[in-house]
Amino acid sequence: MTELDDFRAQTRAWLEANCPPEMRKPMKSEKDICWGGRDFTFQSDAQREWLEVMGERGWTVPDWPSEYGGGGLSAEEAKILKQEMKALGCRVPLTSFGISMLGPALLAFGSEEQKQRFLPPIARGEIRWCQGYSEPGAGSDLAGLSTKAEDRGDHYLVNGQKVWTSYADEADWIFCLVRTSTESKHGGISFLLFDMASEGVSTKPIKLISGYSPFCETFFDDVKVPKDQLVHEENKGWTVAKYLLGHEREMISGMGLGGGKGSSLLSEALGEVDDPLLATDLARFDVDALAFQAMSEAFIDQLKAGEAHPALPSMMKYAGTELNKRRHELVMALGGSDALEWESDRSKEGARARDWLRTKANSIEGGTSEIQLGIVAKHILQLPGA
Amino acid sequence: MTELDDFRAQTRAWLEANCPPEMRKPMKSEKDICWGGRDFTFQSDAQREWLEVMGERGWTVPDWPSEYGGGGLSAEEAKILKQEMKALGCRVPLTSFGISMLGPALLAFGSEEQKQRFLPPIARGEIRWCQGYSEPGAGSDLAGLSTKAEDRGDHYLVNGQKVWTSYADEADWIFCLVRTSTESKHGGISFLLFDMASEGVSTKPIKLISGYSPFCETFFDDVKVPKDQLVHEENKGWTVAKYLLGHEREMISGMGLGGGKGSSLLSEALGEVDDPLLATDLARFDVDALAFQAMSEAFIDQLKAGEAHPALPSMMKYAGTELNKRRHELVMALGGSDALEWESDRSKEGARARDWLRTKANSIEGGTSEIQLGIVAKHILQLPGA
Amino acid sequence: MLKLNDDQRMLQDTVRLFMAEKGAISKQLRHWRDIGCKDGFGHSLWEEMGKLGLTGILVPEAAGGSALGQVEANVVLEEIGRNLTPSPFLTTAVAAVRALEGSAHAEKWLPGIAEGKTVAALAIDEGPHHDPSKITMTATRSGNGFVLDGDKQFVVQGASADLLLVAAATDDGPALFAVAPDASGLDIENVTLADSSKAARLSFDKVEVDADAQVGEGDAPLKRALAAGRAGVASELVGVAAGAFEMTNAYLRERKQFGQPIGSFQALQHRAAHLYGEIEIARAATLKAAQLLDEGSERAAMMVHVAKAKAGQVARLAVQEAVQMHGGIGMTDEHDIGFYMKRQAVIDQLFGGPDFHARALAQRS
Amino acid sequence: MLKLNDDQRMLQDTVRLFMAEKGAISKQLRHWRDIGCKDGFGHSLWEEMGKLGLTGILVPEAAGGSALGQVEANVVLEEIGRNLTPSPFLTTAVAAVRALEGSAHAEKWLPGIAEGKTVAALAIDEGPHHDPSKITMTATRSGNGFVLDGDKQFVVQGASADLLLVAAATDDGPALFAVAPDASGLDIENVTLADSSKAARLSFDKVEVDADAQVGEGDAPLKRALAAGRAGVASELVGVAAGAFEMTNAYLRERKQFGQPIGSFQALQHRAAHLYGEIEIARAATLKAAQLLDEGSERAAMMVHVAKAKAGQVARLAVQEAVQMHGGIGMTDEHDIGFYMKRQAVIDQLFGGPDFHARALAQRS
Repeated sequence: MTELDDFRAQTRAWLEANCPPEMRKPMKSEKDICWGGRDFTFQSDAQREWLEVMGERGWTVPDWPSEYGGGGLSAEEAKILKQEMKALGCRVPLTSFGISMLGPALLAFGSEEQKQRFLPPIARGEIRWCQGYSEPGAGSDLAGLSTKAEDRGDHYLVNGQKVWTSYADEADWIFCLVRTSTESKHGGISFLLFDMASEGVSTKPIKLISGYSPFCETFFDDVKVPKDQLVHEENKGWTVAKYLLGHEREMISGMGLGGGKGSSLLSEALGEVDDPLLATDLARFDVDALAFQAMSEAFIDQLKAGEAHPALPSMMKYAGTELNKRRHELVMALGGSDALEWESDRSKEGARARDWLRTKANSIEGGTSEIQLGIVAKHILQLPGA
Repeated sequence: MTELDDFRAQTRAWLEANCPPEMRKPMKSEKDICWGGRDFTFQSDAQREWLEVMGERGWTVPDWPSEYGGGGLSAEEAKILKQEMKALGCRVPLTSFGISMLGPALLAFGSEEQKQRFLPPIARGEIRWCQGYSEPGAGSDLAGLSTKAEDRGDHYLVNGQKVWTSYADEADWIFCLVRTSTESKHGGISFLLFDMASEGVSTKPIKLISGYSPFCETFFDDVKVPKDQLVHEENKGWTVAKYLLGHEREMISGMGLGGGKGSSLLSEALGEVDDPLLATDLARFDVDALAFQAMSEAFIDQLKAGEAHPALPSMMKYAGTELNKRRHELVMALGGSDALEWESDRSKEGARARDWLRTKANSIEGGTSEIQLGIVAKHILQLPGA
Repeated sequence: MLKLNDDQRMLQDTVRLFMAEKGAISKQLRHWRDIGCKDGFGHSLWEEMGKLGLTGILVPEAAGGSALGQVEANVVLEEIGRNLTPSPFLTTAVAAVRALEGSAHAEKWLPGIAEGKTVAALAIDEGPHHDPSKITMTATRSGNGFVLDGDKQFVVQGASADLLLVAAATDDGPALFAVAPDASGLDIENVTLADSSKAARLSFDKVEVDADAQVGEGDAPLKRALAAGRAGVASELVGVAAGAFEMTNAYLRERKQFGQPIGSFQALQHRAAHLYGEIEIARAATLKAAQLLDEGSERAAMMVHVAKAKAGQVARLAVQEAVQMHGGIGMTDEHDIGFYMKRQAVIDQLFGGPDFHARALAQRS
Repeated sequence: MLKLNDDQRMLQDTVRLFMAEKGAISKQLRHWRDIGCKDGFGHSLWEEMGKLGLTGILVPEAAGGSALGQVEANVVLEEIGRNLTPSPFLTTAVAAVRALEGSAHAEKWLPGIAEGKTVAALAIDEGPHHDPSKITMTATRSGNGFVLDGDKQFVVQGASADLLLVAAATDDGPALFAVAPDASGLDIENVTLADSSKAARLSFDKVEVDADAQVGEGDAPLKRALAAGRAGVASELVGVAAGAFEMTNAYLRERKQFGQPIGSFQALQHRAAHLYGEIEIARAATLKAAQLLDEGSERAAMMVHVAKAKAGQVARLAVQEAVQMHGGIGMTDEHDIGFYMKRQAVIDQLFGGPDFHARALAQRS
């Protein structure tokens, strides 16, 4: 194990030398996340510097091959890097759908040329990606999409509309499902990449019940997409999409959404609220949260060992998001009428209520709870179709 | 209102003169119920006497026409009788499926001759009836029955098997659904009456998880049933059955199963158990029980006014039985390990545990909770079929 | 009879039409929110409710009202709930009228309420959790009057009110005081809540009032206001639940996924059917509470706890199911269903949440 | 790694086969019940478990055991739960072994346990609700020993035990005493519980024991027994839940209604899928608790509370869904599914129910 010990020592030394002190403090809010991209406004020089040094080393994506801008680390080395970053309190230098979603899809399905062209800018945080999956009216039935891509020789002509495109108004490029054939529902879908600055692309933010607007409607009006930006084969985009959906659920469920984060139990928050009924709910929540935390650990260990059932992420996504919704219901109950204040300094701009409303989307986005239960029933329990 | 006042005074006087003192004490257990029938063993002379005098007057079935052995009372008079019986604490003189189920069906669908033949012995408690609906393997799909009745000229030849026949081993006659045609599922069912003493009828009690055996399997082996014991037309038995099912649900839901009986709240029973979590569950149960009690009152008033939706009994049956199951779960929790004792004097022969297990059938018998929810979804909410 | 009588049904028909038309979300709640109205409701609607006889529903005939009861007030509140109509009806026309009735203040204030002109607010809560048994605000005798000291919060429409009814502890126990919003030493902070309604935080710093500022005698006015307010908000919650449910049920029939209406999926059918039953039960419990109040029954207080607890619990389930069953569209501000969730959260806390009332019920027994 | 290692999996495979074969409901639970066996379990199976090395799973190698840990004990208990196999494993091979280990009594009793010959019982509860923090039974110093006075109940297999481990309050706090079942002044009432298992009520009337009857020192042996018993019964509950669920899942596929398997009805599918997840979560929590116990972690006690509470709650849901989904057949004594509901109810209370442990967790925090 000497080699790994060496790697650990070197890593720690490098991090200590290169991670700006400001980037070793915990993030205060979502605003401190570094998303990168052409138009990204860095919160500070330290944030920019930290992205640059990490991006240069490929440590924004430590386990990607180094020829595509990754760190080229083995699984053990990547784990050590993570541990050392955690030990020093280093912030994640870059968060993006390019890293978490498109990258893995390109590594699995992209052509050599596509990998060389698209992966390094993702690793360096130069291009920010968004995901064009959902369409108005399609809802849970993702494959029921109608955005059309017509073959025009050297390019596709894309027309249609997407919805729930996260941060489409801030993204540089989009990876997008389009219909290239109407002969088969799942077999007529293709996976395209294109620049959001292309002529004919426009976005409109969607205001949510929480008052935030993290999503957009995105419109395509005669957008020209060169054919070399098709990933995998034409009409085989659903294969890529399914791969990504599984990946997304794994990611969401792995985040331990709703778990007792660290050891913070809700019953500790009871404080002065002298209500035995609420105390009961908090105590029972803590049982469920800590049990789910154990399950998250077991899930990750099963994933690592390749022993997790492919549909297990659906169970995790369902259980985790429902738990998180319950957590926020309890936070609201703890807060009483204070927590209902929406616009006041005292209420931190209504953060409690807005966050609570935000959680209601947890069990809808990334596949509803009902969809996840259906997947578990079908693929794990192997119950017959109705 | 002088006439009704007179009726009230006369009724009270008659009850005072004729109801034996012993029959004015509350029943101690199910064993005190008077079921009547050819082989019924009366608990006491008083019980027999009470049945006789009430039966003679037709007050076992006060609102049935007097020509069929009923009391011939108007709705107002019947209500007054009920109130006065309650005021004096008089026990119900006779309980039977003949009164609660077959009687109403015969009044609605029976021939004149059938009414004259069968109703008076029901009113006098001379014949005890049981119900032959369910069959092994049919479960919730009542119409999926296969007990066969072949036309043999002047009689039907019945072969097959019923299950869940309540007290079949103690009943004198059965009202029974049989298949007279296989051409249509619902349209091939007929409604027959026959004597359980007929050749070819045998019964076998079913032991339940509670240890009790209130139900039987009932076997028919070449049983001959004269044709004048067919109720309504051949192949139209499902109409009678549906009428009775509605009636049964109304009865079950009207019993206020699971409601806080009287004003006894579970939280009063908390006593020395110093457990704030259990106290929470009891307090919440009491809210639900008292709310359901109000709903039962509203339901009965709607029924009386003819304003209840025909499917409302399904909602009541569902809510009431689920509530009753919850009540008994809480009674068990209150009892702790004491309540788990099954055979000991101290535990009253395991009454708490046995009653708790008994409640588990509430949401299965008379149409499962799932069936009731389906009925509400279809007939009240008018949601489309899947 | 635990159902509405013919007169009450006629009232229900009238109010249902009126609120669906004039009180609709697009015309009231969303409108006032989008223009940033400081009151959060429309005075013109309040006056129209006055003309229709609604604001005076509990006001004696001599003062221009119709002297009806809690059952009738609740009929109005269920429709307000169904349409999320912002108005001072609950606190002014129900709780405040009950507080003022029979007191020396009645003559002054009730006619204006019956006309839909006056707005009153109740200042009871002092912390984030309703608990009127622990009022710490003091009303100290001083000369020919009282001095009020302390803080209040969650005072619904407190910044729009012509009259503040303030609960404070006197030497003789808790009492209610009528305070003018411009009283010296009184600071009013207008706060926007999650449902875009307005509530105020009040701060009383040696606020002097006359002796006759006290409303009625002892804690009876406060208790009447609480009982009427709680029973009333229970009905509003039933209306919120029913409104959300009706909107959802329509969506279940109309919205298609995988080639069929989502309402044909059995899992959703069973959840909808369960919810239907719960709403019916909550409505029955609320009607029972209102009837008992109108009868002056001693069982009324118990049933009010049941009604508020049950209605709160059911309305919560209803809005959660509604938002979940609407899927993504339900998360957008553009769609109305989200408003139901926000309103439920606010009025769930108003006059005490389900836990407060379940506990109160258990402690009575 | 929060999963079983290869050795633990081999053990699991072995025990799963053994219990499914030898420990099946028809051969053990139903058999002993139907013949009215006074012990409620079979001594021959207990001996076979000894030969297979199961009863000595926690016993040190010197005493004939394999000195494995809670994780391994739990592997056995999950299979016991799945088959509802009656045996003294939980109290004897797990809780009692942990209580006795390292004490002067170990040498005398552990070899017999490892052979599947000795049966031990734990006498802790004094009222219907588990609460070992309030032991009122007294062990009073007297001469060269103690005098025990008080009552115990829910002493699992108390009437079949060779050794009773009795919790009593001494001047120095609670302690555990080894008492012979034939001690003078001790009355044992054998009680049949709802699941046909046997527990005893013990009554101690001036029962004299030697000073060395005390097991180990202070309350450590009692605490070890409780921790091991609680973690162990959590695994048994997971097994009960999993067994009921597997039986139900098979039934959902095979049973037809309205022309299709009932498992094709979406409402049942979603409930089954939810339950599946809950069982997985309960299993993970239980494994975590066992691992932490084996590591001697200070977080173990907390996680044991979580495991017992979660497993209890999930097993309750599992048996309720199982019985409901089986419909009428599930209500008959002839069908095995009802046994799961009865067993769940009994072991849910054993070593404290979900509420006890949720509360204990909250009070720690």
